[in-house]
Order: sequence, then structure tokens, then C-alpha cells
Amino acid sequence: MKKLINSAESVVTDALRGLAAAHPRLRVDVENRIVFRAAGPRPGKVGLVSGGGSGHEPLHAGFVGYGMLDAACPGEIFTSPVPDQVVEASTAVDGGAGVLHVVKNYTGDVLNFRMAAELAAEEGVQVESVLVDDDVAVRDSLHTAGRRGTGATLFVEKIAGALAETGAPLAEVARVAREVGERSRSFGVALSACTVPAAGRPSFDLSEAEAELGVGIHGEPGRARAAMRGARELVAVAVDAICEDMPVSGDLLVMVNGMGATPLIELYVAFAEAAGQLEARGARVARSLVGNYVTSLDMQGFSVTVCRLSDELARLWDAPVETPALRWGR
Amino acid sequence: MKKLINSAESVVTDALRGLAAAHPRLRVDVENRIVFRAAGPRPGKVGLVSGGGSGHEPLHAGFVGYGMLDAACPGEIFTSPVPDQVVEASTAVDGGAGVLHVVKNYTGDVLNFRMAAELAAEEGVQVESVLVDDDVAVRDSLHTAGRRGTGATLFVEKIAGALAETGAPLAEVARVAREVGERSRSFGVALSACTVPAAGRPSFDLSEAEAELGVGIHGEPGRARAAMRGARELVAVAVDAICEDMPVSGDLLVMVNGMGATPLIELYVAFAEAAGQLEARGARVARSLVGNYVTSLDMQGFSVTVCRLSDELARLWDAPVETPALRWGR
Amino acid sequence: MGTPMDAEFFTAWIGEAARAVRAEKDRLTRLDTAIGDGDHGVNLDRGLTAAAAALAERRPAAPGAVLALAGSTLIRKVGGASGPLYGTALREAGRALGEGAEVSPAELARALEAAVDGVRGLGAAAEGDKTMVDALAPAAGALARAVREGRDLAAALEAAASAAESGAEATVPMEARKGRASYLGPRSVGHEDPGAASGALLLRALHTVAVR
Amino acid sequence: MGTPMDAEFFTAWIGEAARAVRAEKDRLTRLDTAIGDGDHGVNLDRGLTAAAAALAERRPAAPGAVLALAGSTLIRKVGGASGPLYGTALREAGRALGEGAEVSPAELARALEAAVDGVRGLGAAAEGDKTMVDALAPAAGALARAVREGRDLAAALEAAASAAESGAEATVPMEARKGRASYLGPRSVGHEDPGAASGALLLRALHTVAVR
Ligand SMILES: Nc1ncnc2c1ncn2[C@@H]1O[C@H](COP(=O)(O)OP(=O)(O)O)[C@@H](O)[C@H]1O
Ligand SMILES: Nc1ncnc2c1ncn2[C@@H]1O[C@H](COP(=O)(O)OP(=O)(O)O)[C@@H](O)[C@H]1O
Ligand SMILES: [Mg+2]
Ligand SMILES: [Mg+2]
Ligand SMILES: [Mg+2]
Ligand SMILES: [Mg+2]
Repeated sequence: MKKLINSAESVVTDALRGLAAAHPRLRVDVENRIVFRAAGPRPGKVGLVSGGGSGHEPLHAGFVGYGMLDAACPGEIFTSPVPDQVVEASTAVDGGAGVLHVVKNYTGDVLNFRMAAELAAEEGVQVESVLVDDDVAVRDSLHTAGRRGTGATLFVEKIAGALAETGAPLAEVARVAREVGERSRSFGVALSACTVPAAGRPSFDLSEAEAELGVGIHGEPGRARAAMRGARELVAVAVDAICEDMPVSGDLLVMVNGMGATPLIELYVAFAEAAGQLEARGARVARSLVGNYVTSLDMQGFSVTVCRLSDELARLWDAPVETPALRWGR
Repeated sequence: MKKLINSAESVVTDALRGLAAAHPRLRVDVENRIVFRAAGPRPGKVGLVSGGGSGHEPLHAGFVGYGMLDAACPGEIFTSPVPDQVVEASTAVDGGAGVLHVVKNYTGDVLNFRMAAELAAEEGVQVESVLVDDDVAVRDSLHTAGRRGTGATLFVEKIAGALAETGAPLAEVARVAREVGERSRSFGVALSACTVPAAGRPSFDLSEAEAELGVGIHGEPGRARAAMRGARELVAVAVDAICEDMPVSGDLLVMVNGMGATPLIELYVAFAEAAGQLEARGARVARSLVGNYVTSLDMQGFSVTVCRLSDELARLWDAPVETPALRWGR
Repeated sequence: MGTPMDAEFFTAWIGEAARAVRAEKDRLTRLDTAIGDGDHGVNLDRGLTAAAAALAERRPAAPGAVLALAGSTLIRKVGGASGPLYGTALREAGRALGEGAEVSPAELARALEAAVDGVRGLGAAAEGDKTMVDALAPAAGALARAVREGRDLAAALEAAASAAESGAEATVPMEARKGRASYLGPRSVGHEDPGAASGALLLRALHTVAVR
Repeated sequence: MGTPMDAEFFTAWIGEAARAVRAEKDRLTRLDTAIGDGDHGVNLDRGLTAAAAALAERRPAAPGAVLALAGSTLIRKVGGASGPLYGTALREAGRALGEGAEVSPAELARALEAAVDGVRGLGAAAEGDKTMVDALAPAAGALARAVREGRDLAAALEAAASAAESGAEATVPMEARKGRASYLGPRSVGHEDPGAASGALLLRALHTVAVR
């Protein structure tokens, strides 16, 4: 394991210092591990708070800024934040219109955000939570932890953030956030495992001849291991899994996301395949994103996320956003 | 070697198809391998053309758009483009005010762009060339190929592109481009080698205990191999080498660039160190960029690029830009 | 005769649990790497170390307060699934103990049941879902039974710790239905659940301080 | 007696060069991986294959036109340092040959000198800088000498090819001063220059077609 870090213990804190130094539009509380917009809360605007384990950068801290999140709470590597962070972030960004928690569906995130929501409510903050669970690699059922939240989180944060910026009320912002989640599906493939700095070894062993299908973003092994093959076939596995769960039609927002160690040239190769395969099914790739957005440390691989756009969602996606990792319109 | 590609032969073409599918504001001539702004040339505006081997994405094609390049010519992986590409790009983007070639200083790039400039001139295009050679890892001398062009290329393209957008004449745009180059220095460090798809094996062997100091962006081994150490010490090697060559003071533009397989969280760790060390030398980090911008396929590692800003350069850096990989102000 | 179960006893328990988890940190992380995300050892180590430090600093006078402080420290320091779950377990146990200065074996058995109920209430896992519940629930059952049968504290806690250890072992052939391991479906079979393993360590630590 | 050096001869040379480079592609790439960027074999293979195809399609009638077309195809298809350099070499050689239908050994020697001058003019490398010049320049010298001494074509081209091969080998201990290998400074010592190695292949191919 080779990492550009000072120590496994300090990596989250050191990266937050870097974030603070690089982005004057952010205010970073390094000690309490909260990343805010420097401008502070706007009275009457719903506050958006998200968070989760570190190691998925730019998610979430890279999405704090105008048109997206008001605060992000990074936990330890792959470990959800603790309630204190979320409570403090929520009370700080509440402009009187309440706060939306965007929570990826993992037991740890769900439990910590639930506790935080209760505590924040006790402090007088009106909180709504939206659970993102877009990963079709996981079979959903009443008796399991349910699907994981992955790439759609970015879509939810962007689109709900744009609506919040218009002054829409909390219930509306939460409704749109849930709608984005319901209309989005993801599937990930790993060509190599990631290495958690504190663990010091890859989260699973994958030979040169194998790929891990349906992998999670925490180095969780996927649902199946298969022979390594070309980009076209690997993308087809992802696109097929998504379309089997959610037939696609109309205008789509499509992200081909890198897991952290996949070069951009390869992501564009994958995007060409994804776009071609989705259009062959009669849908239109109306908006897109190609790059490293919801990563898994140094994992090699990619995920495809598809959102069936409505006119409203497309308009909100196009609205200005100004964050370290996503920016247009200003 | 595991790559998300269809074949080593088709990777550049396949990626260009993906680029075309992802970015409607680009016009991609896949067959001739030229990436243009979809809007075409603006009469009276100096055209900016760059290019180089593929494998450094988003450089250069990801920097085509308003405020930056008018066209990019990607070659094969790590192989400079051929003159035909550059000639065709130059004639196509000439709005009557001439064309600036931004050329990284490698023998192949220099020779092919030189031939292209001659051929384009024969076709009536006024061409100026600016050579970027910012890499202090290479000792410069009259008798060698000179320094390599790396991270500063982005600065040159952004800043000269912003000036061109104002309608400045070719000589002015070339002057500013050269000034950016003269005020910029880079140094790179690799934690692992990259693998050229057609070669199928890492460009050099590096043990778990070693780092390659002063590495190039084509998998060229660095100038020295040293014991692997922490982010602070590795960044210090880069910052020291830069400052030894160009004493820093005043306002700086600082990029911590990932080589392609280094996760963003690690780049932020490195940026915290770089910013701290540069400020400890009495300079001010006035502008910054953290991410994968001038990559080397799947190499793990980073580079630091520093540009001593003038008021003019800072203003041009801040001017709006709208490209796939760099965007602000619109 | 035997150890009085006072604030000092429970403080010693948290200290011993922290020591045991640190000693087994790599194993826990390895188990979590196999079917989860590889942080369970680090998570619990961080949390229990902080809990031990908080107890050393604040020195709560009653067993209930010791467990409440340990629990809320876990919640405040761990994150992940195990932070809220173990934190709630300790807080519920602390609440069950009330404000008394010393705890009887029967009270301890009821507190452990309250802890398990807390975990169940929060995480909605049943026995057989391949979670910490598979270690904690049998331990609570064994402790209650042993106390009912009038066995002494050491023997009762030995029964509880053994039950937790067997329970943890019994998770190996299970297919996970809760937590991160559930994503693996059938591929989760053949691995011990890290939370069940740490649950067994906590129960064994309780026995250790009781027989010291 | 001997092969007439006409358009067919030079077309056959490019074909043989393409074959030889393809056979040695991996070795060239390996050499370039050691001190460059690992694309020299692929580059030349792509270029010479395209040149052979262009010749097959356009069938230029004169040796000079053959070399001119091969050279501009390399320039149009290779990129990198070697594309313009080899392309210029061939174009300069073609220009030196003029429009005649057949080439004498003395003309060939002058053409090779023109090729080397072309490379030198473009790349500014001197002998000893560890580049293709270290194979091409000795070859040009040996060919001119052999022709001056009146040796037959086969012997003269054997001398040229041998000189190129020794020249390539002699790059091993050199420290590179031009091209990508120069970035390595002293670390470039101990490796054969890939361009010198491919230069030797091209000269050996010339000999091969001459003795066919
Ligand atoms: N719903 C649940 N109910 C009970 N225990 C659970 C539940 N989900 C997870 N766990 C326990 O938590 C353990 C994992 O803890 P840890 O690795 O610290 O958190 P995370 O899964 O968030 O990384 C699992 O091994 C399991 O025993
Ligand atoms: N300035 C130069 N003059 C002559 N030959 C050169 C020069 N620079 C490079 N070369 C030759 O080119 C070879 C490398 O070619 P190639 O690998 O195809 O191009 P690149 O270096 O652009 O990747 C070197 O081995 C060397 O022989
Ligand atoms: Mg975790
Ligand atoms: Mg090259
Ligand atoms: Mg875990
Ligand atoms: Mg090369």
C-alpha cells in the first residue's frame, strides 16, 4: 500500500486542511469536521446537509456551495459521521426554513443521521431526511439493509440544492429530493480493490483476470466475480442491470463515475459505450457527467448512474452551481 | 495490466467518441482526431490550438471551450500528434487574427508542431508558437532537449485563452502565454509507474518502499529514486526543487495535480502541505487548483506547479472559462 | 464474597474491553474486510479508548452513569453502524441500572437484556441475521438463566461470555440480512460477523474483570 | 549483375523494413520503455505499415518518389520524435535521388548522407548524443567509403548495416543529450537507444533486399 498521506490517523484532518486552503468559499471546521459555505446560512432558505464516510471525495465536501449543499460532515474513512457533527451542521445552516438531510442508505449513516435528526429537532431545527438507495447491485427486501446509496447522491444534492436556492419550502425540497432518488439507479464494477489506510491491505483480492461486478463504494465485494473483459461488455453489465430494474425512456441524466484510480481517458471510453447502449434502448442521453465524483479511495473501476429526467429535474440540474467539484452558471 | 478499454488500438478513438457524446459544446472530428468548440471560430479572435500525446486527460481536449482552447489535437497514447492534425485545426479555427500553438517541450511535439506551423503558414495562417517548459526536474542546457512541459501548460492555455477572448492581437496573446511559462515551474513525484496499453507493462518498476522523484508525465523515469515517505516530505521535495529554481514571493497560483490514479483525498493532503510550505517561504497562495488535470494514464503520484502571478495574470486567470474540465464564471 | 459491581467495576470493564479490542483490532478489521468495509476494529478501538478516557476524566459515581457515559461517548466518537448500536446498548443498560451504587447479578442480567433490546430496536436485526445480536442475545439469555439458577457471578458471566462466543461462531455459516455484509448475499456465508466477534470480546471482558 | 535499384527495389525495402520492425516491435518498445515512453515500436510499426500500404496503392514510378511518399506518410502517421525525423530522412533521401528511374550505389550513398543531414538539421543531435544519428551517421559514412572503394552493392550495404548495428550498440554506454532519454541524465547510461536500434533495422533491411 502506497499512499500520499502523512498517517492513516490524520488523513481526514489533513485533507480538510487542504480543502480549507484550496477553497476560500468554504469554511472548514477542521476540529469538528464540518465543511460549510463561507457565506453562512441565508434566511428563509432550506439548509442542505449531507455527510458520510470519507474516501469518496469529492462527495460530499466537494459539493458544498451555492446551488448544492450548505454543509457536509465527513466521517473517518468509510465510517459514517457521528451525530454531533450532523447536529452542529444542521443548527448552523438552519436559516429558519428547516434542514434537509441527504443520507446514503447504509446502516451506519442511517443510524447516525437518525440520532442527529432527533437531537437537532430537540434544538428546534425542523429536519426532513431523504434516503438515497440507488444501487441495483443489491437486492432490496424488507428483511435486509436495502439498497446502497451511491452515485444518485450527487444528483439528489444538486437538484434539491437548486430548488432550495429558489426559496422553496422544506417539504417541496424533500419531495424533489425523493423524486430524484426514485428515478435514479446505479451499478458499479471494480477492476481492483481499494485499500483503507488503517487496514493497509486491499479490501478484497482480485486477480488480473477478474472483475468484481456490483461492487460497493466501501470496498465491499460485489455480488459476483466474473472474468475480466472489455469496456463494452463491462458497461453492458451495468447498463443491463440498471435497465432491468428501471426501464429507461425519454431524457436521461447519465453519469459515468470513476472509483478513484481510473484515468479519465478510460471513463470517456466507458461513457461512449454507456451512451450508445442507453440510446439503443430508445432513451436520450440529455445530460451527462464523466469523472471522479463518488469514489472509493484508490479503487480502479467505474459506476454508471442513470436518472430519468422530468422537465423540472432537467431545469434544476441546469441551474447554476458553484462548488469545488461541480460548477456551472456562475 | 487492467484497463477499462476495448482495445489498445482503439482507446484514443473510443475516448473521443465518449468526449463527443458527453459534451455537446464540443465538435469532435473523431476520424482526424481534432476537438473543436462547437461554436466555431469567432472572426477577429486569435485561435488557440494545442495538442500532444493522449493519456494526459483532461489535457488538452478537456480544455477546449470558451476562454481557453479553440481546438486540441490528441495523438496516440504518449505520442505527439502529427502535423496534419495541427494544420487542419489551425486553418479551421483561424478567425483572421492568427493562431497560437501551445506546445509542450518534447522533441516529438516540437518537431510536429514546427512542421505544422510551416504548413499552416503556407496556407495563409499566421502562426505563433509558445513552448512550455516548466519541469525543473530536468536540467536545462543548450545541449539537451531542455525542460519538459507539464502542469504550466494548463496555466498557459487558461490565461492566454482568456486574453484571446478579449480580442487581443496574436503578438499580445503570445507574449502573455510566454510570460506565464516563464513565471511557472513544476515538479512531479510518482508512487507507481503507468502502463501504456499497447506496451502492457509498467513503464518502470518501483518497489513498495520507493518513490520516483522528478518523474515525467509519459512514464519517463524520474531523475532519482528515493525511499518512500510521507506526504509532507514528498511535497517538500517538489516545493524545494521549484523554489530553488525560482524563488517565490508575492501572489502564487498553485496547482497540486494528480497523475491519474491518486485519489482526491490524497491530493488535498498534499495541497495542505504545499500551501503551508509555500506560505512559510513568504509567498501567498492566491489561487489554486487541486485535482487530476495533467495526468499520466494510471500513474499514482502528483505534481506541484507554481506560477508567480502578476495582477494581469490573476485577472486573466479569474476570467470566465467554460470547458469540460475547467469552468467558472459561466 | 466476589467483586462488588460498583462504578469502579464497570469502569474497569470498559478499560478491559478497550484493551481486548485493541489486542484484537486487526482480527476485527480483517473480519470486516472480508464481508464489510474494514473499519470495525479501528472504529471500536477509537470508541472504547475514548470511553475509557472519558470515564477516567469524569469518574461517574454510579454504574448506571458509567454505562451512560461510555455509551454516549461511543455514539459521539465511533460513527458507522457499531457506534450507535453499541452506544445505545450501553445507554440502555445504564438506564436499566438506574442510580444505585451497586448492581446485583439479577440487575446486571436485566441490564444486558435492555442492551439487547436497544440494539434490536435501533437496528431491527433478529437473531440469525448475522449481526452483533447473534452474540449479545444468547449472552443475555445465558446470563438470565444462570442468575435464575442461582449460580455465582463468575460462573454466570462465564456462561454469558461462552454463549456470546458460541453465538459469534455460529454466525459463520449464516447469510447476512442486516448491515453491510447483507450486500454480499450468499457470499457472506463462511465468515464470522465482526460485530458478533466484538460482542463476544465485550462479554469476555466482563467476565475477566469479575474474576480478577 | 545484382539488383537494379529502381522503384520496386525501394518499395521492397520499405516492405522489408516494415516486416523487420514489426518482428522487433516489442524489443523497440522495451528499449523505449527503459529510457523513454514505450511507444517507439508501435510508432514505427504504424508508420511503416502505412508507408508500405501507401506505396502499394500509389505505386510511384521513381525511387525518389518512393522515398518521398514513404517519408511523408511517416510524417503524417507517426507523430512523436521519430515520425518527423525518419520522415524527413526519407524525404531528403528522395529529394537527393531526383527523378531518375534507377539509382547507382554512389547516388544511394549521397542520398543516405542527405538523410542524415536532414535528421541532424531537424533534431540538432550530434553523434554521441545517443539518438538514431548514432546508427545512421556511421552507416552513411561506411556506405560512402565502400562505394568509393568500389565494393559491390551487397558488400557496401553490408558495411552500412554493420556500421549501423555497431553504432546502435555503441549507444549503450552513452549518456543521452537529446530526445526523451536526455531527461534521465546519467540514468540513461546502460541502455541502447531505441531510435538507433530501429535505424540499424532499416539499414539491415536495405541490405536484405539487395541480396535477395
Ligand atoms: N442492523 C443491525 N443490527 C445489529 N447489528 C448490526 C446492524 N448492522 C450492522 N450491525 C453490526 O455492525 C457491525 C459492523 O460495524 P462497523 O464495521 O463498525 O460499522 P460499518 O458497517 O458502518 O462499517 C456488523 O458486523 C454487525 O454486527
Ligand atoms: N533530437 C533528436 N535527434 C535525433 N534523434 C532523436 C532526437 N530526439 C529523439 N530522437 C530519436 O527518437 C527516438 C524516439 O522515438 P519515439 O519513441 O518514436 O518518439 P518519442 O520520443 O516522441 O516517444 C529516440 O530513441 C532517438 O533515437
Ligand atoms: Mg464503516
Ligand atoms: Mg512518444
Ligand atoms: Mg465496517
Ligand atoms: Mg517514445
